[in-house]
Amino acid sequence: MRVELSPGLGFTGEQEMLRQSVRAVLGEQCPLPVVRAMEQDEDGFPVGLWRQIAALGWLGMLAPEEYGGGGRSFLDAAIVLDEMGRALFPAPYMWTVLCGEVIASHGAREQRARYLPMVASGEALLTLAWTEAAGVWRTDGLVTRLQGGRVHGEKCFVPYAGSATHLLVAAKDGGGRTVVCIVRRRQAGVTAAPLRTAGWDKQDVVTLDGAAVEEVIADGEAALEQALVLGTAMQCMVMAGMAQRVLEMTRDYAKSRVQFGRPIGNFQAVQHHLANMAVDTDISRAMAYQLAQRIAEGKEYALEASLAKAFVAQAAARVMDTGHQVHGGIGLITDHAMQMYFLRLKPLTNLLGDADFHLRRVERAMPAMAAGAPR
Amino acid sequence: MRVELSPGLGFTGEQEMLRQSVRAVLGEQCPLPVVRAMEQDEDGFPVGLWRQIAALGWLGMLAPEEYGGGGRSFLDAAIVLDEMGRALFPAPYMWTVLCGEVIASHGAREQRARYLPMVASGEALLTLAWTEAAGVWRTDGLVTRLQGGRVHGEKCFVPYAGSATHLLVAAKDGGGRTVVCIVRRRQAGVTAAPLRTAGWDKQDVVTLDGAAVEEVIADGEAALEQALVLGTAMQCMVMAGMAQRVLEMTRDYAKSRVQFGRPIGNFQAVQHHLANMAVDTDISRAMAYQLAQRIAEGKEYALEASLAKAFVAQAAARVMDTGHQVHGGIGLITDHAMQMYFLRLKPLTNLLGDADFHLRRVERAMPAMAAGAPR
Amino acid sequence: MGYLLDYPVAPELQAFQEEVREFLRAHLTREVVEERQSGEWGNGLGRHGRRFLREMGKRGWLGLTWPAEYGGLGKTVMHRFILAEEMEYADAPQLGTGPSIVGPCLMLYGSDGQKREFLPGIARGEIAFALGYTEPEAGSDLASLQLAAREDGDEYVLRGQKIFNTETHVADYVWLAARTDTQAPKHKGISLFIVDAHSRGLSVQPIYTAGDHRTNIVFYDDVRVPRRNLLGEPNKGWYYLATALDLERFFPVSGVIRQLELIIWHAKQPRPGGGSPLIEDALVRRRLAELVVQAQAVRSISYRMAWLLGQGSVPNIEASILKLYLREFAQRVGRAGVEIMGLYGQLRPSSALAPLGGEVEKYHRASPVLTISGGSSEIQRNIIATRGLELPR
Amino acid sequence: MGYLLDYPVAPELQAFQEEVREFLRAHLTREVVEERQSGEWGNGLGRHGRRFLREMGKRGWLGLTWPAEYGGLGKTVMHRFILAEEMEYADAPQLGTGPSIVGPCLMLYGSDGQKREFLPGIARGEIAFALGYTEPEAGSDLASLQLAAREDGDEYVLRGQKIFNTETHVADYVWLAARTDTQAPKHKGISLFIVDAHSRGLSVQPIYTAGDHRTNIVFYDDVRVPRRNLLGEPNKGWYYLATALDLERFFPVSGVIRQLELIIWHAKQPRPGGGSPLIEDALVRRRLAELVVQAQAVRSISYRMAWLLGQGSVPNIEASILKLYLREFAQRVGRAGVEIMGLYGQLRPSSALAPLGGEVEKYHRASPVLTISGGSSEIQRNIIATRGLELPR
Repeated sequence: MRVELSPGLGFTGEQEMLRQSVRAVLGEQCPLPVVRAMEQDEDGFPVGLWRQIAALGWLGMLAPEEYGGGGRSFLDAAIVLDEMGRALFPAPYMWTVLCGEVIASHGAREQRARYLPMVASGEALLTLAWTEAAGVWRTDGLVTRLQGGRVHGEKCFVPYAGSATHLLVAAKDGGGRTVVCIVRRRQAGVTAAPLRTAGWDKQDVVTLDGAAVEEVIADGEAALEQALVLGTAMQCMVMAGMAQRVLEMTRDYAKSRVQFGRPIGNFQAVQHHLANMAVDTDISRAMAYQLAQRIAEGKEYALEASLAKAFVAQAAARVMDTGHQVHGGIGLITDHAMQMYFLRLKPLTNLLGDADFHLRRVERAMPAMAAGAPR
Repeated sequence: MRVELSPGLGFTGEQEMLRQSVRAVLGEQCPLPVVRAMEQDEDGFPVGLWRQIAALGWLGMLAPEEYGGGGRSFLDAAIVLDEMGRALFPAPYMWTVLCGEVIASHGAREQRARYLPMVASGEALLTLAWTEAAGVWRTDGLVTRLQGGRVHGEKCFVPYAGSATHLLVAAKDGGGRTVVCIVRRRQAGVTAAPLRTAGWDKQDVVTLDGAAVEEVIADGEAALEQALVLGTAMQCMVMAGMAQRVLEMTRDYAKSRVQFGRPIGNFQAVQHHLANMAVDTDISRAMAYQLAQRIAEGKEYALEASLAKAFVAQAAARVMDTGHQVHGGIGLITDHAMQMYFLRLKPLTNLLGDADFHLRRVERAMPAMAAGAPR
Repeated sequence: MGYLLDYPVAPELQAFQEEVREFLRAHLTREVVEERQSGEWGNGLGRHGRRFLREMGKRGWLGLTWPAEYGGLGKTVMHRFILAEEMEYADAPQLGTGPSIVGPCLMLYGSDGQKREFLPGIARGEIAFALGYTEPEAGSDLASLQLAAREDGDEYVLRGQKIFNTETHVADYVWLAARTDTQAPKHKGISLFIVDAHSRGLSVQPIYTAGDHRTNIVFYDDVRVPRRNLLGEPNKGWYYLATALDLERFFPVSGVIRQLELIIWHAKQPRPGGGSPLIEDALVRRRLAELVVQAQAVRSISYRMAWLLGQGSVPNIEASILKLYLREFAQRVGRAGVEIMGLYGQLRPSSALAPLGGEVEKYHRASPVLTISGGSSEIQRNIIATRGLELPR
Repeated sequence: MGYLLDYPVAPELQAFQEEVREFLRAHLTREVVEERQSGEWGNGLGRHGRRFLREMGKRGWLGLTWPAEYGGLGKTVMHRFILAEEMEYADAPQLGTGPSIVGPCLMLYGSDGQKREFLPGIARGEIAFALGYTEPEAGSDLASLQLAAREDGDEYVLRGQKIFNTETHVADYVWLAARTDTQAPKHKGISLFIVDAHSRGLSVQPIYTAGDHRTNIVFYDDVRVPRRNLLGEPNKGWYYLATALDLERFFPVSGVIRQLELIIWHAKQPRPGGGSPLIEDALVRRRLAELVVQAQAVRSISYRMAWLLGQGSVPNIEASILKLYLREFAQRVGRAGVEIMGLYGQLRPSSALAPLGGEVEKYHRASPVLTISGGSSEIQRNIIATRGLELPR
């Protein structure tokens, strides 16, 4: 079958094996009923499986070997994220690896040495506490303050704050400079109140009431910009994986569901719905993987990340809508996979900037495009 | 056949007869080859037919009886415009009647007495010279000046200026007030240079180099606002008629064109294309006619005109696009009716404000909508 | 009703419109609305909803257009249109299956006994019906339903399964479509029955759908129905249900317009964290303006429907156009609402931070159902193309 | 190339890219571009266009990927991709039917005589072919073509009519599909011929299409073709043309990207009458930003095609996806261009006031053809659904 097309780059044999391994592990350990159960779970993620993926090296994949990591290509992480999107893996994998990368890039040597091995071993669950009541991914207007080694403020929409061990907190220091404070989650000055989101994913309001700061990343601007663009690229992979799964699921349903005496996949209207889903999915995958390759090659990719997110977020939403339309009534039952994919897309499209946000970034880059006059 | 649905209001027997009469006259005297021939015609419109429609009372339809008019409902004019859209009638009917209405509403008594009988008799062809180089339908920023009974300036995108007998020129007077000057077209100070438009409709750049002014409508703001909103409503009727004809034409083609061994109208993709065209056309007609009825009832309709234009202009464009898609190659030949309707929609969507312009008017009205808090 | 875009109301109907509004202010209590919004009791068959419907019944509004002999008021279609729009706008319980489907059907095809037994109770709001059409294998292709009704003396014995029968757990009776002839072509073997919802052998399994609405899988395990509860002649059920559908085609549009009003209201408020109102953003403003245009479009074809019904027409193509456009429009409204709210747009009604109490989030979450149930968008397009434009099937 | 969004070019190919650009600067004169844009001479078979193509032939670029024995350079697919993108971006004449279709087909299925007779001439740009496929009754359903080729001794006699055969009036030969077996199933009775465009009995009637492109109705009135001009075996034409199509799937995307660049450039300029640049309008800016995103999308799948071809794959589903998305994208670009220009967007190239010399107006005017010719959007969706997703036909 040709449902999954090449994104236009080559994978090594090792990478193909990695994909198979991730798909097998998640398929076995984390079928959709587990995902559903995690919605109301106290830990909020499958703890045993977390240890297992740490042991498999997925958590430390990107970190340098000197800190217990695998030092592998970003394309490897992209494959893992793609598969996690496909499986709706309900755990802060993306956030932990993302925060690890931020520490790796912008943390001091001792900060890297302190946290990266904990990330790789699965001991640390990191998350990003950036947005506040205004709900924007910007550093101007941050209210949270770092004063005397303690941090004060309220953070909204913090993913997995309930289960995280450490928060990377965007704050302003006494001089008004943006910093990222690394804060241990379990301490007196930190409380997390869960938000009830459409996707039943884990997001919290985190109150920092003089919480002790373990470490400070001084160049907060650069660190947060990296978190934004790298996280955006990671989200694109996850969303592409989700879209791919929904396409396959819908295709299979259309082949088996009989109405008016034939499989609905035989009706041209349904065929064209599915063709449109295939186009959106395929382009999303191609853009996400080509972006991942660009990152792996060490090239500049901030604009490309915004271009990809603006496309993929909107395309994946169309895939969900059309998938629903083809499934009809059955897809609307809350336990049906369609519902789960549909709702779990929302945190991905929303966190780290929605399509509107990234289009604004594209707009800011536009004056430099088409700089020359026509012939 | 059910292609043409009721717009949700009742027509009198007289109005039904009017529609049949307009359809018959235009069908006989103005088939598409005549429309096509007019593109390169020196007069720019079928002069004989113009006299005939004057004799039939269509030109004076709306004017009060004391000025030689018919004093009929706006709904009657709406029917004529609908049918003219359907036939692509290539003459300044809409502009002449519109300018007549502006004079009827805002002209002094002697101005009404001077021009309205000429409109009704077909002697006068009026048009609106409003926009200038900036290409906007606003009165701030008008450069054209009325000084000592003469007018100076340059007007762009003036419909049918080549064949008009009189221009209604938007200008500022010495005191900076907006006025509308009635200017005889054939005089030394007026030159018209045709623009080459996609629709091969007639639009000109008019240079007013101290042209003598016959009459001045003092309240230019009100007169131009009426020209805008009433003209917009008239355009909606014309566009609805065009869309209706393209829907019927495309339906007929889909029933007769055979590919892959069956009429293409048997393919669900084509059926759904046509269903979408039918929805757009039907709603356009319903909105346009309900707006016409509102006008006929003497109610306020400025916002409704903008709502209708924003919808109809976009819907009719979709109808043209989809009509092209169903027709395939044959519709792309420049002499084919599809091409003519497709291209002639442009002046209608553009003149007197495009969808963007009317959406801005809707936006300005929005603060007053949903004024109250939710329960 | 309605700050946004009023529908035209003839002068002689304004008093009735005001009467309806008055009634809603008095009887549409918070309990009624909350019960309905909870999604647990169908469209209004909880304790409070039923009381509300009985109040309507007292005024004769459940049989507003019915002749007096059946407990109706004999009012015009335009009255009915106004009632429907006002109730929908206020988020009141819907009239439901009894007044909308069962009543009109019984008046046309019911026996005298059935009319006597059910019509007055329906008109008073004392007897509530659930719809029993859809089956797991018969969704869009309703005519392929399989639930068997086997004759056995003076009774029929029902065996099979229904799904998405939303109110069966709270209704008094089910208006059931079943197969009485398994040999005939599929449209010709269907009959309609009135089934006591508390019959022995009838069991209900809850399922929840997008928007947290409860609906049911219903099992019929040798449920016995007396022959007198068969509507008209056996095997003519398809014809009956099609005509009934054509009779009462009210698709009020004021519910989605209310959502749009809520969103516009929200967009005018200051934002959390002190930002300027959303409506000052040119892109938000334009998106909302486009929706206002579409609201006007939907108003036009909704008003047209009422006008045609008032003329005595059976506007089925027009109904398909309205359903198709209205429902896709409603999806666009829901999507726009949650998208312009950004991160806040994902918060459920149970979240204290949710804008507008999470109503728009829920509306959006539930909106995929719109273009699926009651004839999917694809089915509507098929109807428009083949019945409306007469394209070859 | 390309201020907007560059495609990735491997280091070893940069010299070639630069060479192509150099060539275009030197040889793509105003006369060549204007001749091509006039639409009178097909895609580049006027006097200037032919000279330009011969210059390309001198460099071996018309047979860039062909083996040396056929006059080719044996370069990689990525070279071919770069050449196609650069030429399209510069609005140069297209390589045309000879190098893209006839050449590859002859190499696979042609006789030694045919190869000798035509390949070197094609590679040198001395022999130009027109495509002769479409007929009035065979558009999307090409296999139902009817133009008859009757055997008569050592010749075939052609009788029938073609339409939309764009370059027949300026080409040297026609690459013609004709029916050689009227009894066989429709795909199995077609053969391909090389027909001298100046044959007796072949006559051409011009028609003009959207965008003022000249194309032709071509009448074959007992045109005689020697048997040696039949490709391969008789009645296998459908197979030949399908494989040839799979071999050279280059759909350069830089033409539409150039349009988008023009529009963005225009949006940055001061407006007539002294208004601020269009791009300062938030709505215009957003609309263009959305198109930039789509341009990046189209780049991704275009690059992917080249990459797959370079791997030796035959990416036909991927080609359908690219065609479908690219062409609908191009329509959006054209529409956005004329719409943001407002009243000025309707001015034709012949109008002195037309922004960008009317190029965008013409692009938009011609754009309906995009989703129709060469396999309509509907056909592409059918292919994706049935061949790609294996849905039941």
